[in-house]
Amino acid sequence: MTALTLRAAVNAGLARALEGDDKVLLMGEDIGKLGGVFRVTDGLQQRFGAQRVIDTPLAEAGIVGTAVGLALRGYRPVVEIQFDGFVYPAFDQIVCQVAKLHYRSNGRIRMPLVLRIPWAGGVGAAEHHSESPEAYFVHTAGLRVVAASNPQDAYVMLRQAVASDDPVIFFEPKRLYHSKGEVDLDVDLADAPPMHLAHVAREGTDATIVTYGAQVRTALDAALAAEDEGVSLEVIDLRSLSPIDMNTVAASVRKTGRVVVTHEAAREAGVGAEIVASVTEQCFEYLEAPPERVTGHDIPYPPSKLEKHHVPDLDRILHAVDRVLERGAGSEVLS
Amino acid sequence: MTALTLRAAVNAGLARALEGDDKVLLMGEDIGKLGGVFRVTDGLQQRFGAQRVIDTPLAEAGIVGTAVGLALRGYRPVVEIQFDGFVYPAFDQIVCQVAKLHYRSNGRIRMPLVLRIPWAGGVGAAEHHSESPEAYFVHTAGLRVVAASNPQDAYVMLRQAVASDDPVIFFEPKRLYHSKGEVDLDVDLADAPPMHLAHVAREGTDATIVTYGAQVRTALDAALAAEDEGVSLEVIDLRSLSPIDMNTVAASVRKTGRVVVTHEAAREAGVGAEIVASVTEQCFEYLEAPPERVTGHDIPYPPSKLEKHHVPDLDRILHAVDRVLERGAGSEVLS
Amino acid sequence: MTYTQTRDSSTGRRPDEAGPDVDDVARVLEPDGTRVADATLDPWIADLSPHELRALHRDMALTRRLDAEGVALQRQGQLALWAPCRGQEATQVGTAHALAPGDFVFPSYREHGVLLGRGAKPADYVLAWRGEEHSAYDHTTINAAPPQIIIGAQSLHATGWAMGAQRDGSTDVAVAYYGDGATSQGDVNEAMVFASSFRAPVVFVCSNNQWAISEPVTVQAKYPIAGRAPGFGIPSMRIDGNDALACVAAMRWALDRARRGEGPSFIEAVTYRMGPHTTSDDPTRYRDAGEVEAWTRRDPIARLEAYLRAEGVLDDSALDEVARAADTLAAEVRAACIGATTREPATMFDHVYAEPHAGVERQKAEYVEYLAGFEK
Amino acid sequence: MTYTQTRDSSTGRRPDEAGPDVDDVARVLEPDGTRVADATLDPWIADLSPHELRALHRDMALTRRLDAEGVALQRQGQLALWAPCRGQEATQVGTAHALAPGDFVFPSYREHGVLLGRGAKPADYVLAWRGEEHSAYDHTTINAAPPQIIIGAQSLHATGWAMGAQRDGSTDVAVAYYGDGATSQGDVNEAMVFASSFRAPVVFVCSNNQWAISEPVTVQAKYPIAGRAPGFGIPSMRIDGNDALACVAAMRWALDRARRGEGPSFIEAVTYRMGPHTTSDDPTRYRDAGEVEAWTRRDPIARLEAYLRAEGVLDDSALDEVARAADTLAAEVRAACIGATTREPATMFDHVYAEPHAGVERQKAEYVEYLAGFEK
Ligand SMILES: Cc1ncc(C[n+]2csc(CCOP(=O)(O)OP(=O)(O)O)c2C)c(N)n1
Ligand SMILES: Cc1ncc(C[n+]2csc(CCOP(=O)(O)OP(=O)(O)O)c2C)c(N)n1
Ligand SMILES: [Mg+2]
Ligand SMILES: [Mg+2]
Repeated sequence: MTALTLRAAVNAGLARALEGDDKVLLMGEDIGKLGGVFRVTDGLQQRFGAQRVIDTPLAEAGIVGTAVGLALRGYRPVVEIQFDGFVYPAFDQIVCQVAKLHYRSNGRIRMPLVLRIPWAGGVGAAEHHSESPEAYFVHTAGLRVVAASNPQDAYVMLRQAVASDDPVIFFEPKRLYHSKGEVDLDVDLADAPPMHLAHVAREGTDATIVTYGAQVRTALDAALAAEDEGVSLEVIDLRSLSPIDMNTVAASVRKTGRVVVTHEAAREAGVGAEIVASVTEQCFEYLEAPPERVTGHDIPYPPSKLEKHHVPDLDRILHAVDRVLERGAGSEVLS
Repeated sequence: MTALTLRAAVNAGLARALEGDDKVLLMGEDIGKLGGVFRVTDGLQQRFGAQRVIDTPLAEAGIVGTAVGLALRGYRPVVEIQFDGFVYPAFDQIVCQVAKLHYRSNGRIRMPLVLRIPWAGGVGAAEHHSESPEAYFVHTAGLRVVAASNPQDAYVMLRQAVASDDPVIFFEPKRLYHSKGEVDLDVDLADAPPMHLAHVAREGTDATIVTYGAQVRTALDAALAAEDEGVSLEVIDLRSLSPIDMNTVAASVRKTGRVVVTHEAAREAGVGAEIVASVTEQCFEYLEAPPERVTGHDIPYPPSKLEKHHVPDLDRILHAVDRVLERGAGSEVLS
Repeated sequence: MTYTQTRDSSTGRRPDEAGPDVDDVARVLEPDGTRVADATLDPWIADLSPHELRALHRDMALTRRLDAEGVALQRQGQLALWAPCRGQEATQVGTAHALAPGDFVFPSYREHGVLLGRGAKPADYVLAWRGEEHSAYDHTTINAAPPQIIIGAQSLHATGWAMGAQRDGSTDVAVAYYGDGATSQGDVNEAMVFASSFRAPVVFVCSNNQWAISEPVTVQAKYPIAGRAPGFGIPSMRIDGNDALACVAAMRWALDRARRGEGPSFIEAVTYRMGPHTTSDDPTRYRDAGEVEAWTRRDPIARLEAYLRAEGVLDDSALDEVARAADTLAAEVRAACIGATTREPATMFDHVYAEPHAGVERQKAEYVEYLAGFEK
Repeated sequence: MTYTQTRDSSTGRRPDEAGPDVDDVARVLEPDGTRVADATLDPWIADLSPHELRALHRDMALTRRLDAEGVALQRQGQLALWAPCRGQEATQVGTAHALAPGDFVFPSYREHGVLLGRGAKPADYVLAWRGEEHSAYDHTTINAAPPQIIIGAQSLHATGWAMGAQRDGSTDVAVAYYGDGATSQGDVNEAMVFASSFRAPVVFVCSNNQWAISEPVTVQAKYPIAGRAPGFGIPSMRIDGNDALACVAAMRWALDRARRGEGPSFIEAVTYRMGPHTTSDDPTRYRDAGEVEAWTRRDPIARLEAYLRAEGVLDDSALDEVARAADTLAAEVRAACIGATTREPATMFDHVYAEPHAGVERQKAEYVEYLAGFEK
């Protein structure tokens, strides 16, 4: 095991993927000499050459569209979208081509393409640099969507994503890029938990918090705070948003009877809506209180000085926990 | 009152809008001489001239992006996207500009822009011509999203959308273009129900069906069939998908205690997920059975010969009604 | 340093609202079939044998017959839709004839003659238009991507494929086919940027058939479309797209550049869509009969036929044989169409993903069970 | 008809991997400030008065000082980020000086000198970079759209605005500012298509500062960017973007065309980003000190200063006055920045919609109530 930041873990995963298969290519803006604006691809062009680590022209549709063509020729392109908010120019290529070519061709064409997206807010960035677009992709059949919440997952899931014959949207939480964790670089992918399974990040009995990405950290912090108040929270890190591992979620909710879903993206028709709907459909008789969603508001991402009021924090999560626990005014976890 | 097809109703609404305000412009591919591939703009270029009914180059980002500029100059552009599946090239302009310029400018810039989208399937069309992309827009703060289900609404809501100072995504169900209904062309917009309110299309007591667009027709057919079996279904036509009029939905569910949501779009993180989640949150104690979603499958829209298995029909809705009514094998509405 | 507007190089005239002159093109066959010299094109077709010339003519005739059958099948309710290519046979077949087997084409929905040139089977032309499949054929057997409906998207796929071929050290070339309307799309321009930046072995073939549904080409471009590519560093030719020999020649020029590592080329083939946009379209709403009539006199098949007859390469009996072959193909296509059976509904859940996906599998199982309920 | 690759018109040389020659530009001031003749540019600046020349110089000096203050404020933690424009003052201020009040600019994030030219107030430069607002200023008071972050998107907005101005029968012109990197985006190319098709009164100003973050311009274009527009029917000029007089002249040429109904024009201003891409960037990772050093000798302000001194238009005392004015502006900007207060959190729910929206109102009420809970 090695202690690595999430950023270094992705870098290591990319290096391993490039080493392991000549067909793996990296593409993106500024990923070469600069190593990407987050330095995630640091050193890779130097090591693997400009034919495999490709600085592309500044055009996201172009990057994804040419990646589709490369995949058709047998390559496995790993694309970096520089920031979450710059994925939209490529939306047509993603939704109409990346997601549908396998289906369109009755399975004859494979799209082993990974789109890495530095993702979400909380880092004091300018407009368009803190977006949480995951629901768009979750709603799009044909795509797999995953979100890493720690260095080990980032390393393993990145390698699994590259190995997958399906297109994978791979979200990397920006505000965890610098956070460290132990990573087993020699992990056998076959032994690692498959990318589509959720992970019970913490066991608990009173209520379930379902989340993903950087919010896993916040939820774990909330669970720690709740513990002091004698409340036992189970925290589920979804890891995969398409498919969603409802078995793990439902098993937890059947146990706790109460659920809070939290994410940074807008609430309306977000991933949280799907979780609440599925939980209700599958665990109806077990629910002891209405589920709660703690999400970004239904507003454009605000100016960064206000973002702490937008990205759900520990307090807002605990507030919702209070509600699902139907605790009276005198006994808030929050207090 | 005049009997008009939905298509003719939109045409009449556009004509009225063009007459009433010099700043209203129509833009799109083939909307001029041809009158659009669905003939929705038939005769309008001839009547209002090529400066106001503009055949644009074949580029959706270009159409929406120039419409943004026209709005900045004080115009009120009404854009036709030729088919649902061709809105994606404009996605970046819609999500990053149309939806956010009012917010970005602290309310100083207004975006009174309407995007008309011939929408959804069931018409035997080729790939990309039967998409239901509404959830993407519902999840995007800053946009209003409405869907017409009948000629009267199409006429009134189109005019309301043009009059609105907010951007409106206006969905026109293709498979109802030829269906007729009575339209009051002289309606006073101030008296008409505002665009953001849902409509109880049929009252009932046993269960609530929540839907929108062409599925309203299917739901009403289902309600009629259920009536024969002694089951009384309430049908809610949402009309507006952003905002969603949850007051009307919740009032109905509190009355019936059971709810089926149906739409053509994919299920995962779709509008139905939002409705089920919101209903659960707001009507938890009233729910007598888990809500049901009857939606398009989580697959790309299939080849048209198979579409009848994808677009939810009367039978699939009644099947779900059976489930929410917890009716045993012997007593299906469906039988 | 000032750049001025593109001028029609042969006449010095500045194109105006009427649009670029359709006769300002490179050609070697006049509309009446007279062979004329063109220094740029001639070297590329000097070696065409009578056998090759007959094959070219034959494929064009087959394309026309196939296209007529498509229209007929649609009229008879056997197809949901058809996009006729009548008038564009020289562009489609001529360029396809220049290809090597390892080259890969990225066609739009209208390129029936390109598919024919690539060796498509009868069913390949019709199953998608019938609504049975999104894409009928196996892309690996005819080295053609599924026909693209999203206007212009395939230009980027071709460019990416070419970047792959380049990395493989092969001499395979990618070819993107699209229309005049498509040139307005961002994707098509981004493809030129990428192709130029990476010197990708890709050929862009723009079939300028004068119309994008009801919009004349002047809505997209008041100047020759071929004038755009050079600004991106991509040499281009504007050719008579109804002159099959010019099409072969231009394509060979472009393919040769690509194979020699010189990068992308652009071909604007000036042609005409004789029929409606699709069988759902009514072109009388937006264009004059006179215009169509004028283009009849530039017919690509009649032109090649006149030339080949004059050269003694084609005679009545050969033409009869071609007509029979065309009828046979049409009959096969018809049979493949009418004989098609619709897949089991449950198959619509297949191939959403290449690897197991719990969500789709559950929905499939539920739907199969649901359907079984009706059989009880 | 064959189109060949864009050649450097002055030298006949075919650009290669090294990229287009930065000296192959139209200019009237040599790097050392010597005035040279240019038949195309000269007529447009013949009437520039000493007063106007001093104003031009002054605004460039102010821009540089303002930019330095932005960097300093960021280093001191007062701004989250800053995108320096050092080296690009001539392009920004020169083009802005040519504008009429009714013209409307669509800037990118780096165009501080354009905003200055439009009459921005001190706070206008910094509140967005501080994270207080997405866009600080009122677009109607300085006739400038909010700075655009989505690369190239504003090119379409400018084109649409110009279509509106055209419909109003006014002579107002829209100006889109973007970088060399932006020219690869679909939007920027679609804007050329629309502008050409509708003959919209819009000017595209591409500040080719040689870099898009770490990517040299050759990743986007191996040939002069100004060579692209003509293919779309848009005349263009490639000018020395560090020559303020050339910038005024080219912009006047373009604006005049637009006002006379001749439609769009394109200006490639060849300049250099002397600083990092933003304060977060470390350019030593990707470019040589030698390159930066070489561009120092082409400095736009020193150049104009040398010329104006030689002409007797500017002397030491005038320069002192400019320096004082610059310091005053910097102090005002600093004060506006440091004095900024962050809005009430509840205001983040405002202006999502222009008309009442139940969903947002409910969320606002809930959040206000939630916050109030902490105050108990
Ligand atoms: C992105 C997108 N927008 C719109 C359409 C609808 N559409 C289909 S064909 C067509 C015209 C295409 O014209 P052109 O590129 O000239 O090709 P042609 O049909 O003439 O062969 C249009 C607008 C589409 N298929 N895709
Ligand atoms: C659509 C989009 N993609 C990527 C980015 C990230 N980005 C910000 S600035 C920049 C480089 C822009 O280069 P250029 O157009 O030359 O302008 P310059 O910064 O040099 O002024 C990039 C890639 C963005 N803002 N928007
Ligand atoms: Mg065409
Ligand atoms: Mg630049």
